[in-house]
Amino acid sequence: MPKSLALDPKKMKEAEAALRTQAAKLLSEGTVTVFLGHEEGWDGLPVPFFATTPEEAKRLVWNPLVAFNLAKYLLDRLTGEEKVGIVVNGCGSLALDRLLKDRRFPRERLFVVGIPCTGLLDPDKVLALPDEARQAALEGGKAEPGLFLKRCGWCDAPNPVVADVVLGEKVPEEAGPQQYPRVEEIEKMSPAERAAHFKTLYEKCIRCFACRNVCPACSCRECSLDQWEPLWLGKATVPSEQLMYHFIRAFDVAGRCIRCGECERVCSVGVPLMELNDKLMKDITELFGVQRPHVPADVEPLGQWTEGDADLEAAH
Amino acid sequence: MKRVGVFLCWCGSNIAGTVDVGKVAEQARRLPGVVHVEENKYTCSEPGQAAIVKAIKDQRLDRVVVASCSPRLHEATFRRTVESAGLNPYFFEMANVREHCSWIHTDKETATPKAFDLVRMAVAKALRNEALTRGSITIEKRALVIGAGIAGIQAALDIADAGHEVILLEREPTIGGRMAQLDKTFPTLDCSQCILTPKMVDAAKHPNITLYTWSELEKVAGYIGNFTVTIRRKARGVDETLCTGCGVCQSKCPVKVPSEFDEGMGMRKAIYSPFPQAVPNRPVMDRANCTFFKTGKCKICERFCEAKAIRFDQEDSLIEVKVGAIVTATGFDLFKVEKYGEYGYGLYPDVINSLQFERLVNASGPTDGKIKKPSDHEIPKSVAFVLCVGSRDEQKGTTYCSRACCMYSIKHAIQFRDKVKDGRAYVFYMDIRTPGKSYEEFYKRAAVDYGVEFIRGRPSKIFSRNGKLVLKAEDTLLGRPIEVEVEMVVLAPAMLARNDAAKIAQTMSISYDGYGFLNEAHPKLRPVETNTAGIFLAGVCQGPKDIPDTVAQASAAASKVIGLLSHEQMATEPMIARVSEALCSGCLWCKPICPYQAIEAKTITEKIQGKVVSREVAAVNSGLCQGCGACTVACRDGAMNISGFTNDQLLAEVDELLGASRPACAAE
Amino acid sequence: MATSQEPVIVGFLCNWCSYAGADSAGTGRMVQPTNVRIIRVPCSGRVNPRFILRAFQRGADGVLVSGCHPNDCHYSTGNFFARRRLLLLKRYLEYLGIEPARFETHWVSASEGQKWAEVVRSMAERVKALGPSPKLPSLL
Amino acid sequence: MSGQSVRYSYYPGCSLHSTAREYNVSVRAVAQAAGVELVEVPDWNCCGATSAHATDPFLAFALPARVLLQAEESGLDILAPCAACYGRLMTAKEEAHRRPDLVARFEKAIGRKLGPAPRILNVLEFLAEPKVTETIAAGLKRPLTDLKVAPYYGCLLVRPSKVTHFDDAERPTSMDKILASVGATPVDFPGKTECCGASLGISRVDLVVELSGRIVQQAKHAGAEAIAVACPLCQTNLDGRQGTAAAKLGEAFGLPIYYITELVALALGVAPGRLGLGKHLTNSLALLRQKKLA
Repeated sequence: MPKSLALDPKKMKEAEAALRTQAAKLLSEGTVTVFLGHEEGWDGLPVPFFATTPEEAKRLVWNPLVAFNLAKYLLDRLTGEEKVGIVVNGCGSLALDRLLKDRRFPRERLFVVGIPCTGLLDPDKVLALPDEARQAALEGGKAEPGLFLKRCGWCDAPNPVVADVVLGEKVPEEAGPQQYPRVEEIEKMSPAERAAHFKTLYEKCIRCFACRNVCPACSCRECSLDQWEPLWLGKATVPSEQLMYHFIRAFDVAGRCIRCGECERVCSVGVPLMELNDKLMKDITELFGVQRPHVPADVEPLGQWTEGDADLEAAH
Repeated sequence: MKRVGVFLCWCGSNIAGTVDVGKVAEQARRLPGVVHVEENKYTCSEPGQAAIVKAIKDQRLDRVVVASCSPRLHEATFRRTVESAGLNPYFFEMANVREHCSWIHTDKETATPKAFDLVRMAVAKALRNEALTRGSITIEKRALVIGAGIAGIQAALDIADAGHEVILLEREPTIGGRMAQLDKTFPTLDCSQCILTPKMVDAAKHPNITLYTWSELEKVAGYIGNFTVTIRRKARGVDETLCTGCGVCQSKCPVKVPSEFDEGMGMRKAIYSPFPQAVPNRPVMDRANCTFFKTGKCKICERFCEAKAIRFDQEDSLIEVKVGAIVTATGFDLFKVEKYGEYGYGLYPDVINSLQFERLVNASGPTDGKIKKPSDHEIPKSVAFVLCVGSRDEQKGTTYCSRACCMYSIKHAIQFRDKVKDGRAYVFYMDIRTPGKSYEEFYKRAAVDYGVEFIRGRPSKIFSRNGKLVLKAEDTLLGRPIEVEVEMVVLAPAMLARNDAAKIAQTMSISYDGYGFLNEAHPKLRPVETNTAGIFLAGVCQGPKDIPDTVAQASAAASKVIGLLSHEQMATEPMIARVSEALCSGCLWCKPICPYQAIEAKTITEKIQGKVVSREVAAVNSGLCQGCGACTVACRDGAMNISGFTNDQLLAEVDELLGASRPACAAE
Repeated sequence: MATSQEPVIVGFLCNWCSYAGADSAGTGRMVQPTNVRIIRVPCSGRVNPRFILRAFQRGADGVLVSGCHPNDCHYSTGNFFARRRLLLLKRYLEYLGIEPARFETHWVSASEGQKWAEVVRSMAERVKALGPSPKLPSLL
Repeated sequence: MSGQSVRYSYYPGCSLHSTAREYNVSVRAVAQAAGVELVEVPDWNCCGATSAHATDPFLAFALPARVLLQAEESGLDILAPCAACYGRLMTAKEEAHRRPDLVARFEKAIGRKLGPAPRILNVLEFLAEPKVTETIAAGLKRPLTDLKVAPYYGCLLVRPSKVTHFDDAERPTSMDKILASVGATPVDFPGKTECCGASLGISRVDLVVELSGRIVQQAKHAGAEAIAVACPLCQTNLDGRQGTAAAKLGEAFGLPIYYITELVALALGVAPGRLGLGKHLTNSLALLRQKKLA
């Protein structure tokens, strides 16, 4: 960690072609009635796309900017009998697996097309580049490490963990312990400094709930934080409530977060939300010995115990 | 708008001495929702309860808060009071201002505001109390008794005599347990076999009792009134229906191994019945020692069996039974006295433990009741009995007193003196404990009539000198070191919980203490119940005790079972988990957390945009759920709640205490 | 705010062991500081970490969870689940800037009145020494 | 451990440099025979088994703690042949976990941080180390056949067991096994772990004589021809008090008291003359000659 990040636009083009063929085949043979992927949006960035005919399948794209997590769109298709096709790379498959482990979509209604991944670029950063540099990155594969998505830096699952068919060759995996440098920095602060740190960064929150919407671990029918009785969260837009929202949400996804970092990426005001999720993942590893806390498990870490768990009483 | 009545108890001066009740009353009047506040000297008294009933009627109260003692003491009382006034009993709430306030504080200045805090928290909770109804379940009129020692046999007979079916489970080849190993019982010196074996026969012949020996508990599912129990019937190697119990197979079997029943003081065969009076009188095959299983040759037993009952190919089988109640009577193990290296057990053959002595002194034992030294089969002229080997010893054993050892060791000393007229018996003790009817007299008789020599001191070492065993100790009454030379030493081991007690407890979801003894629901007031409804305890599995106490407890457990089985239906506590199906996403992470397997997936159908769709949600089995609430925390949807301890109620207490305002709609 | 000026510690106590233990301390007249307010819950496993976050948000100076000793849970495993959740929560709270002494978990059995009194005394002392909570409400 | 170049940190303590010099010689002789290098702890100090440990709790910790600190740098397991030294070092190691206050005070006084303590071995553990047992198993030059020896453990090797975690405090057998491995016949006797009285060596000589005398008496009655020990104080008492004890108990003994390492060294072929057996007060050579071992 971090693994060697390398873009290979040529390979991605091949994968794109294979994806279109695969999706068209699935649709024409009736294996699926809809195929969930990306198409090119008005500004050149990929946007989610539901292909329903072999014709439409030709619009599917696969390029270094397909950062968007498609799995959550499955929730829109929950009711019904139709079979859905979906394309995922490594982290996309973790998100999908999260939903499957949370029993939020039946596996038997899915056809999963997997594509091994060598890294994706952060669309915002790519868009901000001068034209020449952008072209060099997207077409020539020349991208600084800083241009990649943050999650690529700690990714240890580049190959899809859930897939019915895999297009392209497997990418070598470099598993190793997850690192949490940001968390370690914050841990070094005094309690007062930490309180101030979180206040300053988190009170900016405008509660747009983009983080919740994008999060594959947040899939409740109705978020309990939106409920009136009990009123877990006050409506006042004051720092205390903004902080509580994030503090509660992070603890709710503790043990189920897949470390995709989408919450942080989509935040409209730049709150570094992974500081909370990472802390909980780090502690789950330290306290309960879960080596890859971001990989969905059959029993979540907080849904089990061992006699050997640390003696909480002695922790004082 | 809800109408809350608050009743403040003085408890004489118990509360009023430390809390300014008048001031609390004055403040309570201003709490939202409170329409009536009343003080009473003793709210739990007849006039106190009458005042509540009157106020409910006069003031049209729909919520009642009593601030008095602990709800563990009087919650049930006041719920009945409230119910008698026509209100749902679960509209009642209690503030504990005695145990948690007036009794632990001394300063009125600080205790009074705290008492008010507790009252307003209770009011805030009461405003959110809901009407709850007790459920009812059908009772399977059959009981399971686990373990067929004297406790299990007694319980089984009592239940069976009351007309209910009983399944009596025993993992050994025979019923009888520890008591069958004993020779005589204190303080009457009744012959143990003479009083036990008739009961064993009764149990085997009773039309209401089904006996499963050589069988173990595999799984327990279900709940009070409706347990489903899986029993493993271990392969006996003998067809029980064909076998006549003639015993030829055992006499012909060429293999000899130390007998467990005789505690290694005698031998048995590889196909064997532990003792002649075994019930059922059917042998078992010990495959680990059987020549055929080891070498593929032998089968002598099969050749000689006229009934053709030998089955080398028999396999374990599982059977499932439905019962309404379970009595656990799994007994005890003995402390391994080898742990006291200084006593030389295992090194000196004539250092034995008390149960081995029982076998030696037993007329049907390996020496026909003659007390003989294992080393040379001579009759010892002097024996020392050492008490508390493993008991009351934090360093090496257990902290507790094993209760029966003083008495049985005195009995042993008497038996020895009786059989060896010119012998000397010494008892080394820390304290002699004789709390039982005629026990102290028995002890006196030992000293006065039988000349047993009691030495107050725990031996520090036992060693061999000139062919004798020397006990080195301090005589703490004389205050000087002594050495006593004897020919045999009997160590009285501590009684321990079964080494697999924890596993048994986990199989049944009952709790156990640090030693592995199974926990009763209340040490004084619910001594034979466990915290899992429908499961009862009898005998030493709950804690060390002697035979009279064991039998008493067994009959007590039986009476609880009989009481339970005498009903067709039973009421269930309503403070259990419930699911809001509208909110439940069906993730079922609550399921693995439930200790009672009370949560299952359930498919519901609902109409969405005119289309009927189905989806899975969590469903709580109200018969299984005990209301612990662990599932509520696993539920991120907020769909799971515990009636009586809802998220809303508990948050209301927090918020009320810490003074944050809540939106009107939540409190009405 | 709570009525008294003293620091307020919210106690979540399981009905079977610790609440009964606190009762035993009362029956034994074991004098304790007045800082703790007890909320009765069926089991320590019922304590949602959200309750604890909420208490700190609304100005608690300390939170104390107490349940049956491991292996002694009335519901057999509730306290084991609680132990995991609260171990994680304890570190999390500390990370968020809440001093570790403000959140404690103890195992107190029904017979351990003496232990309960000692838990209250020592925790009250520690929380008093810390002064008022830097708590979330100061951000209000 | 075995397979690597085997080195141990070596803490002789005061006795092995003075009254028990022959113990030092035999430990080193065994080590040499086994190809084990002993590296003496640099600038070591008293272990505190003097009155220090009974009179000043801080000093009781600080003295052995400094020895551990001095040994730390080498990163080697530490061998302490004197049972009293061993007991003090083990106690300090245990207290370092339990008493952060003592550690803090110690570190302040010394100006250095106390690291994790190394593994501490007594002589019986050392003799059971792979390299030594391999050497014994590879062939004894002079097996102690027919020599009946009573192993005497004394108190400090096995007690308090929660500190030493060594063998069974009431019925230890580790020395028995070592004796058997070098061909001798171990003689079980009741005095194995009795007190030799060393702590009263100055103040109550009468008691020491009785206590030590009884141990020798019990060994003799059990059929032993000699006693093996693993502690300089035990050796001094059992060896030196025999004469007075004989008078008091009305029985002559003449039981040689060997350090266990002396017997092992003999069996490994070290010449008796090299071992300084002549330093013992009770004749230690006559028995060996009689058995044709010297």
